[in-house]
Amino acid sequence: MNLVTIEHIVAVAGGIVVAVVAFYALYKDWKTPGVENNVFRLMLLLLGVGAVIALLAGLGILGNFPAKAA
Amino acid sequence: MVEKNAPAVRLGRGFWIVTAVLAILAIASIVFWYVAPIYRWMHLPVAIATAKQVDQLSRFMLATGSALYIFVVGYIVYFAIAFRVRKSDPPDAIGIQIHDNHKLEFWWTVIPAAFVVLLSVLSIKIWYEITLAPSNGLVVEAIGHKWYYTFRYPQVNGEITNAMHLPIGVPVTLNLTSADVIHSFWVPAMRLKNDMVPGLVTQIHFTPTRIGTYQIICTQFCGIDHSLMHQQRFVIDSQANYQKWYHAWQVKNAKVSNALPSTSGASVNLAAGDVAAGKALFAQKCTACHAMAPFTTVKYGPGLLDVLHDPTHPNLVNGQPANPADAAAILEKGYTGTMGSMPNAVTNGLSSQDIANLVAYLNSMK
Amino acid sequence: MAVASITQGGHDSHGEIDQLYIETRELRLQGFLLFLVSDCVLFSSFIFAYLYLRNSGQGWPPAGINRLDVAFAAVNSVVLFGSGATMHYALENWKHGNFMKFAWMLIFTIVLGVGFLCGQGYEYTNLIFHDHVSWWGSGIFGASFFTLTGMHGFHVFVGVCYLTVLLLQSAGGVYTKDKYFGLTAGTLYWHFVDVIWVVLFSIFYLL
Amino acid sequence: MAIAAAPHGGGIADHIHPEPQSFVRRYVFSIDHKIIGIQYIITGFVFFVLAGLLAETIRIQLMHANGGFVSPQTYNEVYSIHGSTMVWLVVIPLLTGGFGNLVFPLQIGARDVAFPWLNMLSYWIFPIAGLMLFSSFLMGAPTAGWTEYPPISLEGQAGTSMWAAAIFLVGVSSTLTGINFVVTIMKMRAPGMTFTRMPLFCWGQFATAPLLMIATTALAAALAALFMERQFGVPFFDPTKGGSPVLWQHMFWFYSHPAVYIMILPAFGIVSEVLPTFSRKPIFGYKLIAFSSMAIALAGFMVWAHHMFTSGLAPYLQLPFMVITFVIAVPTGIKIFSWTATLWGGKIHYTTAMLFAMGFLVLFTLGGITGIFLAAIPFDLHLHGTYFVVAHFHYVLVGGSLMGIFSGMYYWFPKMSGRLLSEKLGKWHFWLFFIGFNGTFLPMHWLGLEGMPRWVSTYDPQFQFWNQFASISSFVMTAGILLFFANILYSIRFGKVAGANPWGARTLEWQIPSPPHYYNFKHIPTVYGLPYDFSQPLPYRGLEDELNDTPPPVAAGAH
Repeated sequence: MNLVTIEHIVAVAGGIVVAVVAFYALYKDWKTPGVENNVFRLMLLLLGVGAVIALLAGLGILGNFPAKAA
Repeated sequence: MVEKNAPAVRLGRGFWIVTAVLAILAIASIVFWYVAPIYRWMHLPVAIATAKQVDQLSRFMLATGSALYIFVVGYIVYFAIAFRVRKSDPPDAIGIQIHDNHKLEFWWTVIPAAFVVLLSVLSIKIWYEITLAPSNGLVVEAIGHKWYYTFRYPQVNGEITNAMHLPIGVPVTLNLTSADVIHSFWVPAMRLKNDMVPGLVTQIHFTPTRIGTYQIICTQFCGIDHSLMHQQRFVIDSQANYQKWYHAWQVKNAKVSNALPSTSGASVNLAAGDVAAGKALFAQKCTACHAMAPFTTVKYGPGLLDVLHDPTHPNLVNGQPANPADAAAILEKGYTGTMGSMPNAVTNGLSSQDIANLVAYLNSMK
Repeated sequence: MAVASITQGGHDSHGEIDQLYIETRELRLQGFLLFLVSDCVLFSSFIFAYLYLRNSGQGWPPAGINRLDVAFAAVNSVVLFGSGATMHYALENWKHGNFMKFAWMLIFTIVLGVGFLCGQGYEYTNLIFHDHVSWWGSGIFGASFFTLTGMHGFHVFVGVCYLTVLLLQSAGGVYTKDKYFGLTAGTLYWHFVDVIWVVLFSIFYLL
Repeated sequence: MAIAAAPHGGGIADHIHPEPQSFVRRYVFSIDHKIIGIQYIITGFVFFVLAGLLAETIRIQLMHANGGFVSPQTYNEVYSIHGSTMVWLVVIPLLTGGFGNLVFPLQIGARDVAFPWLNMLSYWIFPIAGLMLFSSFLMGAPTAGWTEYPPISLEGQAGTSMWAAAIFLVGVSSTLTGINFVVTIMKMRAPGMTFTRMPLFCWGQFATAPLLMIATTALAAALAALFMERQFGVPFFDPTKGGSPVLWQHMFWFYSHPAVYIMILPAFGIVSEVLPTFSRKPIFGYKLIAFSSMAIALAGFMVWAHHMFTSGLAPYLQLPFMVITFVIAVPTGIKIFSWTATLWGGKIHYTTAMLFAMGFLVLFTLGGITGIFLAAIPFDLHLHGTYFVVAHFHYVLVGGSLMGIFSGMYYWFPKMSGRLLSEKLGKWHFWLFFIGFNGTFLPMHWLGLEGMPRWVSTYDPQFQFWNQFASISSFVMTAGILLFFANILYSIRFGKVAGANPWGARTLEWQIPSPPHYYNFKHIPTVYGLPYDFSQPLPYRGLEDELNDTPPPVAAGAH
């Protein structure tokens, strides 16, 4: 188990946790009134999306480029 | 917001008279722009086909623009006079209290909008013809330098450095680029320009339609001598003359390119200098920037009387001692530095013999 | 110690909220949001510059430069995104009067933020000393990568300092259960920094 | 959306700070928007004098085809700093920081802007940045014009980096001002002052402030990149290192096209106040004028590449930029027609402010029309980079913005100082300026059509006649401006005392003493309608005590 594998596992696990937390917070916060809460909702949404992106990157679905020929 | 108590709006007789006068003036201005040979006054011939269409678009815009302008300014002046406050008015007199008129506002939104559509259509049409002009003929490269253009032709080694020649009636694709900073390639007679961007090749296409010699002008700031970057010419020849020029240049270029490696002042045979020829050349080429007067008489550069014999200035601008050989080197290579800049022999159009003549002339003055 | 005084700070705060505070808070909130908008434009301009240069026909990554290490950056991103989530819960806890939890969440956030900065420092070190990529010497790649991520890293650094100040302030009783605009602003700023990273991570590592 | 005054009071509107007593806190590091506005105006006019000297240097140089007054190097420095100063240190600060600060909080019935300390900060950045800009002369000023296109600006003298830093700072100041103004207008209007009752000057500022806030930040990015590239060799624009010179043009014009609306929309606002006041008539088509300002501001973000038709842009990208630029002509036309219609049926008083507003109409319309010409790509491919362009933008910036500034000065000077500017000197100023201006810039249209390029220190002899004509006319224009400064210096001591409302104007700032008290209003008034209806009584309540000696109430919420 080398370092890269650990990195992948951490990214996937962390991505899942953060995405779940962000979307759950978004769900809980869905109806809070106030200008700043509109912004928070947008930010939480993007945060969740970001976590999913990191998760996919950890799974090798995104950003998996073939090694460039020298 | 028209309220119930809004005053009735009646345009008086004066308004309609003024409108009629303005309409006549506007029509007169439209007729003027369509009759007036504006670019002939300005010595700008039409060298390519699309230039004529650009002129037509300019005419259309000048005509409609000035008609509009006449109406706006005419009404402003008329209202300014007709509705000025008079001595007989009480001090608290107020104007007619109208807030708006939806019909009027509707029309002065819709009519300009329609005009915008018309203008877009016309411009796009002409833009298409400029951009998509035939490009299946001659391909020439023009390269911007500080502060001159060079031109490259197919199947010829080397670069043309004085004038650019093109045959009439043959579609031309001009590839533009730059060797140092952004320049621009503008031929007013073509009503066309494009920037020469370093690291980028841009293309323009056109077909010359009129024999003549035209100016090429740089319109992007490109350094200290940007102002002088309009000396080169754009020559449209008959096909026969073009072929003659092309072959002559090909032959000459072959010779020159063999003799060219010596780029130092040593190649100039200073002994062969002719003072009289140098004097004539100085008047023609140098007096734009230098006076034949003492050093302190500055035009761009210093006065050149006793440049080679001035005890207070024993060195030339580049720090070399003031002797004929070093003066020749400056003439040949040009100078750019803290004191300003001088174009090189290529830009100035000087041959080795010319340089020898000039140095002889300068050496004779003291 | 700090936590204890935060817990006390919340007690005597009820009923103090007045018209002046409501109005001032509204002004500050809007001003702060507009500041974030203009900051966003600053990032957008550089992102535009990066995408423009990238697509100027030289191929990407440019010759002689390797792809960035996606796996490590993904871990680092997760760290930063995680700090966004903890920051959200920090504010939530403050709103509900759980000042202890608030303090812990804020401390988590700061630690994760510092962690992200360390990760970025590690990545920079690798790039500079191992791959010999530099800010000025590696063409448009070095220029756009180090400028954008450096600017973001600077924002994170400022954010960490800001959050630390907020922690000390709340420990010192500056905020009450009803008057806590500074915390709202800090949360907004931290979320903003996170969300910018979502974009930067995607365009630099995954595109 | 405005914060209604709370029934029990205690909000910002009832919160009167004590007036600071020390000279420094009162006049130097003041947080009072009126003082800050006056500071902006004074500083702006100081830079205006400097930029004017540079402009005269340009005109003297161009008296002769061979130039010779200054060296080409100096000439290039002179026009670069002239352009940069006029745009960033004169027109933008005067119109937004100056008149904006001075007037619009009064017009919306606020006690100050939303963030007075921020306001002070943005003012103090501005003169520092101005000094930095002029100090670039000491180390070799930039030479590539106010646009500073790379790569020429990359190899420019050391002062080019100083230029970038200075403009960056002005940008920071503008951004802060923009944020401040947006929040103030959104949140601090007096009760009853709905958006559709707001004076048009406020609408002008409201359309401008977001541009200041958003576009200027984009410029900051471009300047930072230029600075980094010059100082640290970080390649963004240098084509030999893979950068792109065209990228700078995109980044620069993405700011600088909105910037031309930053420079004109507040002037539109000034004219929209002056015309109805001196015509004794409501502004014609209030809603359309307000709406068209917003439309122009919005569309201003979508047209930047029309400055780049010759820059090697992909052909298919050029068309939308041309068409959207044409579309901007429609709201602009609506404004011009509405102002013209405002004059109809009025009782026009020829004060100097009114003359300048009408001069604005005449000159700006011409500049607007040539702007449409230049938007047409075929025409632009011919005339881009020629004196036609120089003529065009001087007609909109001098004939438009600067005429608006002068109009505003004559109009609001009594509110600043309590005294009127001399009308007699003012009329001389107007006519000398108007005639001199046209003599200077009208010939540049045909110089451009004939083929005279921009940025030249020498030119072909056939252009000499009209250049000399322009130079001599520019002296007339300068004489007018000198009279203006003489007028200010004279009137501030000896001018006629104005009283609260010398013009019979109806917006809120004229209902309080000149100059206003530190706290602006003793009681925040309530607004019942548009200010422009001359046949109706004033639509305000709560102003009864403004002009008598009643002391202001002690603040309910003051701690």
